[in-house]
Amino acid sequence: MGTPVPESPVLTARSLVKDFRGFRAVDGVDLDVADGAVHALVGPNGAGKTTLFHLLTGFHRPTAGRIHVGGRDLTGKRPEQIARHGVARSFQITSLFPQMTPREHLELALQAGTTLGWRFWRSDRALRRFTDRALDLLDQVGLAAHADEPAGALAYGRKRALELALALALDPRVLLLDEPTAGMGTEDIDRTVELIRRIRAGRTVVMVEHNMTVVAALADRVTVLQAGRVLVEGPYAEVRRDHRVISAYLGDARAAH
Amino acid sequence: MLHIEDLSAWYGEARVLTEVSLQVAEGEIVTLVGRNGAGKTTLLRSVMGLHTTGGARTAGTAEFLGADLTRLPAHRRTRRGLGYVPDDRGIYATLTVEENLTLPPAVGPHPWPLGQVYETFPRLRERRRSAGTNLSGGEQQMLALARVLRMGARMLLCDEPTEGLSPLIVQQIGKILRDVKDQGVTVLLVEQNVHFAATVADRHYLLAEGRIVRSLRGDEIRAREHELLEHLGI
Amino acid sequence: AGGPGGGGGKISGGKVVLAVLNDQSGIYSELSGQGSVKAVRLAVDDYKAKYGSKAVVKKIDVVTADHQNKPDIAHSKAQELYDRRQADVILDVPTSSAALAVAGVAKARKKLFFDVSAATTELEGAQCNKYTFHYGFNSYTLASGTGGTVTHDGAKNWYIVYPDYAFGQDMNKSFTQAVRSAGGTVVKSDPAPFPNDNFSSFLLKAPSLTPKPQVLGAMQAGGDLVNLVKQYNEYKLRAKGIGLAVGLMFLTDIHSLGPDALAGTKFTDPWYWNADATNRAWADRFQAVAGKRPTFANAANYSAALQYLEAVQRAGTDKSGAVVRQLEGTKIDDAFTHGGTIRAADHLLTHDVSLAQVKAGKDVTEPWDYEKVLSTVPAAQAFQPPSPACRLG
Amino acid sequence: MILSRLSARPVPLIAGLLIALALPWMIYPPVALDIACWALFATAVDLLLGHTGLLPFGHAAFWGGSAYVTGLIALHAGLPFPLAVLGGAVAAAILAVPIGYLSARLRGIYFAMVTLAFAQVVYFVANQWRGLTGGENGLQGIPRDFFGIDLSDPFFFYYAGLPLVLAGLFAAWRVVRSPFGRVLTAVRDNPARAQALGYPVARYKLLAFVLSAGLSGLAGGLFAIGHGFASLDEVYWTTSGQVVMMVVLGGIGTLWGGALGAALIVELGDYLATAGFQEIGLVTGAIFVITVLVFRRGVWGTVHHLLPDPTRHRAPRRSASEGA
Amino acid sequence: MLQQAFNGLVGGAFYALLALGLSVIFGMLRVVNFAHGSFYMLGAFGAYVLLDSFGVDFWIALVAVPVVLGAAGVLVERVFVRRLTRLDPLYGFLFTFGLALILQDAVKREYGVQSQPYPRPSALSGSLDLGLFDYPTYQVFVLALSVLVCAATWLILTRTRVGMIVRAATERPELTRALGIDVGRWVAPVFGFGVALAGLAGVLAAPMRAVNPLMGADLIITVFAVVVIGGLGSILGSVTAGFGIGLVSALGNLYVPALSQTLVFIVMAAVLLWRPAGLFGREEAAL
Ligand SMILES: Nc1ncnc2c1ncn2[C@@H]1O[C@H](COP(=O)(O)OP(=O)(O)OP(=O)(O)O)[C@@H](O)[C@H]1O
Ligand SMILES: Nc1ncnc2c1ncn2[C@@H]1O[C@H](COP(=O)(O)OP(=O)(O)OP(=O)(O)O)[C@@H](O)[C@H]1O
Ligand SMILES: [Mg+2]
Ligand SMILES: [Mg+2]
Repeated sequence: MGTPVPESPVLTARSLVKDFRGFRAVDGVDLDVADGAVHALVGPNGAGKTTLFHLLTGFHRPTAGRIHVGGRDLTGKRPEQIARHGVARSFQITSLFPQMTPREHLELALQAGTTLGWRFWRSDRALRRFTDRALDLLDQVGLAAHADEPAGALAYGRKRALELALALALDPRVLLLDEPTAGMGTEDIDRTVELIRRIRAGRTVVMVEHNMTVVAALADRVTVLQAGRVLVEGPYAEVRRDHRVISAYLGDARAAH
Repeated sequence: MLHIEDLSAWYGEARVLTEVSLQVAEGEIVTLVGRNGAGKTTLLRSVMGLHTTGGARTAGTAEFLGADLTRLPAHRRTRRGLGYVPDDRGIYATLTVEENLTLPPAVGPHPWPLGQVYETFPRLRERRRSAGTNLSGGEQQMLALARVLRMGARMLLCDEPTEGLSPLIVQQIGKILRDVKDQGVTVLLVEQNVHFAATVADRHYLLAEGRIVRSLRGDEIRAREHELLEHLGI
Repeated sequence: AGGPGGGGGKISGGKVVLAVLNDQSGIYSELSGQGSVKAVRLAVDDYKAKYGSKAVVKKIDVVTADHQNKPDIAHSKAQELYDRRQADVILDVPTSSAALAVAGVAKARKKLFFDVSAATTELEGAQCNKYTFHYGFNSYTLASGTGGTVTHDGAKNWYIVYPDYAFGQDMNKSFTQAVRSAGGTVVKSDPAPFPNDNFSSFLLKAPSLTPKPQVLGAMQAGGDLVNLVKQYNEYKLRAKGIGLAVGLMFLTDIHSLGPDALAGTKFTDPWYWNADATNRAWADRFQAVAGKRPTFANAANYSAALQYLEAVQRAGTDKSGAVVRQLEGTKIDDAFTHGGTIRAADHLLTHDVSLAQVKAGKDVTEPWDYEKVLSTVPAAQAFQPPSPACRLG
Repeated sequence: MILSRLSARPVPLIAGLLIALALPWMIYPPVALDIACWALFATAVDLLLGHTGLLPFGHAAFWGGSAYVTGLIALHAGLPFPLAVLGGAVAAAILAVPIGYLSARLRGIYFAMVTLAFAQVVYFVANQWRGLTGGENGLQGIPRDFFGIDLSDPFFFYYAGLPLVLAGLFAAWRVVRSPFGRVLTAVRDNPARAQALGYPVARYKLLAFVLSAGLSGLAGGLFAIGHGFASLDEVYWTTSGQVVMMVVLGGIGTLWGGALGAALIVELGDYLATAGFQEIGLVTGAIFVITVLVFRRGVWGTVHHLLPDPTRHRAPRRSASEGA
Repeated sequence: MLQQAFNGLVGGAFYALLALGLSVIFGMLRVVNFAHGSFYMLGAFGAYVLLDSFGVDFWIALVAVPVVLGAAGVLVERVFVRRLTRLDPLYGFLFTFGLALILQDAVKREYGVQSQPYPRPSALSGSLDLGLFDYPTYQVFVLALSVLVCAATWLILTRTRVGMIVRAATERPELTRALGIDVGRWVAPVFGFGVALAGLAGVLAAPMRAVNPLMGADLIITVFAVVVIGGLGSILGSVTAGFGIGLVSALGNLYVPALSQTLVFIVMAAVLLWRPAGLFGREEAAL
């Protein structure tokens, strides 16, 4: 694609392909995400954004192509191995442990970086070493007051916040967010944008988002996918004027968010 | 056409709707706006006769085309011409896309033929042999809407049909809703996207904490956006 | 259950407890089961009637338990019968694995055990012990009775199909030996899975073997046997000149398959109710209490219980050692056996058995009258000589 | 630390210990030993069913496999019985590695059916390998060596075996309340999420499977010593079904519920058999069906639910599966 | 050899009929019916009791018994299974496990475990010349009938709306009602139909196999392996795997008798490693 490769890509994908029983959902995608950038992934429904996320995080195995993070080849690695290499993700559909409290969620996430999880002979009090950090993270996303309620009982917006906190707890170099504002009201959206702004410091964020206001507010670069291929890549201001993007995705800008 | 009087709904002890009354006239598009947890979904489910299981109950009346719905089971309500698009899209994993479309019976005077559905949503034609839930989030949303259109329902109850859809498709859905309206279909729409609501709807009800707090005409919503946002906000 | 009892003086706990441990719900429940419990009660009545006030034992209880043909259940039930229910002797115990398990308990508890309906020769072989008696038949009996006699009578070529587990392998070995020593050959012997409901592979193969077998020797029991025979008939092997001899078959099997399915089949029966007048007289008594004709197991249990009580009477006590001494070498004459002997060397009851043939349905003149006794197999031929492996401790 | 944690709930703990100690005074000692063995077995199964979200329908392979190995060790090596039992438990754990490797990647009903099938393979092997296992005759006459002390009386043997059972139960409790146990809960409730956090879900399931198999082996080995006997029944699928019934009856995910379920079913079976009622399946089946239909929390879970307990959410029930 | 293969197909006919019923029920209700073997056993006993106590012959039993069992299945679904549909499918499995225990022991209590006799219907008692070899008429009949039944079932479930509706009703009962379909009308009949298939297999087995309360218990485990191989819930898969496994075990019986019983499980393990959803199964959604 005509766009120049950013200077120090932390995450690169080369010619990624994913087939589902003869259906090609991702079709030769090249992606370079610059270190420290917020990179938005947009595109029509079914363009392959979520599938690309699944590939990058190991939930699907690519049919072809390679994935590198920080110079390491992570192609074909399992999700947990990728997570350990500093790639964390949130889910498009909220995905939590309904019976655990937010504090327990974070303790679990923090523990993931250690071998403590295998110590079946230790008391679970050993997890207390993570409590301070957990509460700290909850505070960051505004959940401090709800640290000990079962997650299943949290309101939707708070669940999304917890999703974010979980991803943060892994202290990832690269954070992948799948539609972080889907299903949120205006005010929650604003709050989430604020939150992402705060947490982007020191890390790279890749997000799928249909809400152009959010993209405009956050993204340094935008990649537009269509039918499994990269249509356009560039800064938001450029991309939104691209006639191909307008006809394939944005349409008549009046109705856009 | 739809006439709701003093509708209240509970989840166990928790009352989530309090004496809601509203009317939708034939051929109208009415939106229901309100922030997360206001009770929008519950209202639609109550009208569909789905707010019945596991401690859920309702009080009050709902009339559709002059007939009392209160005692009818869900499938009989549908047969009278109500079409429902649930907030979780309700796509069947065990059915293919095409089966998802052909499953429900026709319930109204103008069911869409399959060809028209595929013309309007070419994506669905391409994916018609896949399992329903293998579709992308947005494609599932289309499928859910296409399904009730195929039934030819006289009135659509749509719960956030634009969530997760690309701007282009959102516009397309707006157009579809206006088109079906021209064919005489009535729509009750739950929507968080105020801009979208403004472009399609004739009237709006603002729901907050289980009560109707405002009723606005179509264009008023933009003019009074600030005031509204306050309601939606806090 | 130690210490001097009340009325009996030398009788532990003041009473003798006979325990029938057998299958009361499984495949052998018809063969023995509750019927044998009733038979044992008949023995108690006979003992009381015979000795009256001179009886050493005044009070006799008959208790019973179900071992479901499972060795582990048999094991714990045996313990329970000896310990908790103060049994002095355990009777019956079909199924070899269960019988061996109970023999182990009998040895440990130093209490008597009469096994009636298990076929294993281990009971009087390597696993024999001072307190265990084998009473009825064993796989050797079946082999020399059926295998030996049938071969002798002219059917020289055998095709054996046996269930692939210890009993079946044991039977295969004994039959092969018996057929050989009677001058026949085993053309082939095939293990079949156990349990199994499809024998068609074997049945189809039979006519094409060379030399063509004249007899199909089926070592299956219970449900497997029923399946095999049904399929044997379906493939019309009898019409193709292949007769059927069954290793282990009981009156109840004939009853459940119907005599026509089995007509002409030869097998060994340790005792048949309608073989002679003595047997028939006892069978009538049994029918009066049980409502049906007795199997060999019913009669053998009767006999074992009776002989045990007689031995207690002679010993004047129910102390195990003394009773065993009375039993060893005893000659027996009762409804079950005429002139049988309990061998002192290995505690095996040796007696004459019959080679029987299943009657065709039209020849069955009264209920349960399914067998025609072809010949008597004398005790010396029906039972193996004492095994050197047996050391009664 | 462990002790202080245990003593956080001293009353039930002491009550449980007292019951365990008093059991052979109250009921026929061999039955008491059966209860103890099955209780440990059920607890081990609950480790998977209740705490990892896997329904194992083939645990007879481990219980019975260990019974055989224990029996062989005791018969041929002449070791004191606790060592033989430990040997059996280790063997069961080793056997669980390939089986777990193949089945832990599956979920839900598939896992249940596949473990059932593998257990059948173990059953057939035990049946065929007669030279070692004695085929359907079983392993007879397994001794109870214990440094020359005579333990032939089941009453005394109960007390000799009890420490093994208690150690096993403690181990199960330890596993559930460990950092590892936390991960298992996460794996149970949302495996995809756990994976995204960096946990290798399949390997966690595998370790849980192996631990559960090892504890089942401990129980099965002791059972074999207790009966002096190991038979094909121990590896038969009905045994797998029986232990699952105990767990469900006692309460899935309650840890101690399984022990209660075991006690109820063993004692009921003994009672019915003594009363001459043979079709035990009729009664246990009915009780089980009622439990599944109307009180899925099981006995322990129901009692627990009625008594308020501040630490409740620590031992979550499968409400994930009870919800819509 | 050819004859052996034929033989395997006859054995496979039973696997196929049972696997088909199991799959229909699983496909539609997500319940793995552990009691399926018991219904098979009840089918055989039904035929036996009809003949023994009422003198009703095979041909009538062949129709009457499946119908009665199907009705019983409808009842079981209405009264019990329905309560479990919203829960984890494991509860359905557990429930039917308990049911199997009850049915098996109830029959045991009534009739004992002794095998009961059942004669072949006289019209089918001869043997047929199949050109290459003679074969018992009854076996040919069993094979033909089961192929017919399997084909008919497949057609009904894939070529009509019935299959679709019931799958939908099973997955999302509430929504399906909201789409105008009366769910209650469909689910129970399907369960009943699956049970009727088991009953039919049972009646067919009566003249060929030992009729006793335990006849279903061991068979069902093998049938489980068959459906796993074919793909749980896949109609085509279970029928194909049924006949296939019949063949494999007939030949296994012949060449490697020591392995013959483990063979089906070994095949199953291999298939699972290669295709976890079975040969014809649809992958359940990955996430
Ligand atoms: N497991 C699967 N099997 C078959 N097809 C699939 C599968 N997962 C996704 N697809 C198909 O791949 C295409 C891309 O899907 P994906 O979920 O990546 O889209 P998306 O860009 O995230 O869309 P949306 O914005 O609507 O969420 C879609 O057409 C979808 O139907
Ligand atoms: N199953 C349930 N049990 C108990 N409370 C519930 C349940 N479902 C919803 N509620 C509560 O009922 C209230 C109304 O919920 P409802 O889903 O109708 O809101 P909504 O307006 O549709 O919100 P959203 O915009 O998030 O979809 C909320 O407070 C919610 O927490
Ligand atoms: Mg997506
Ligand atoms: Mg809603």
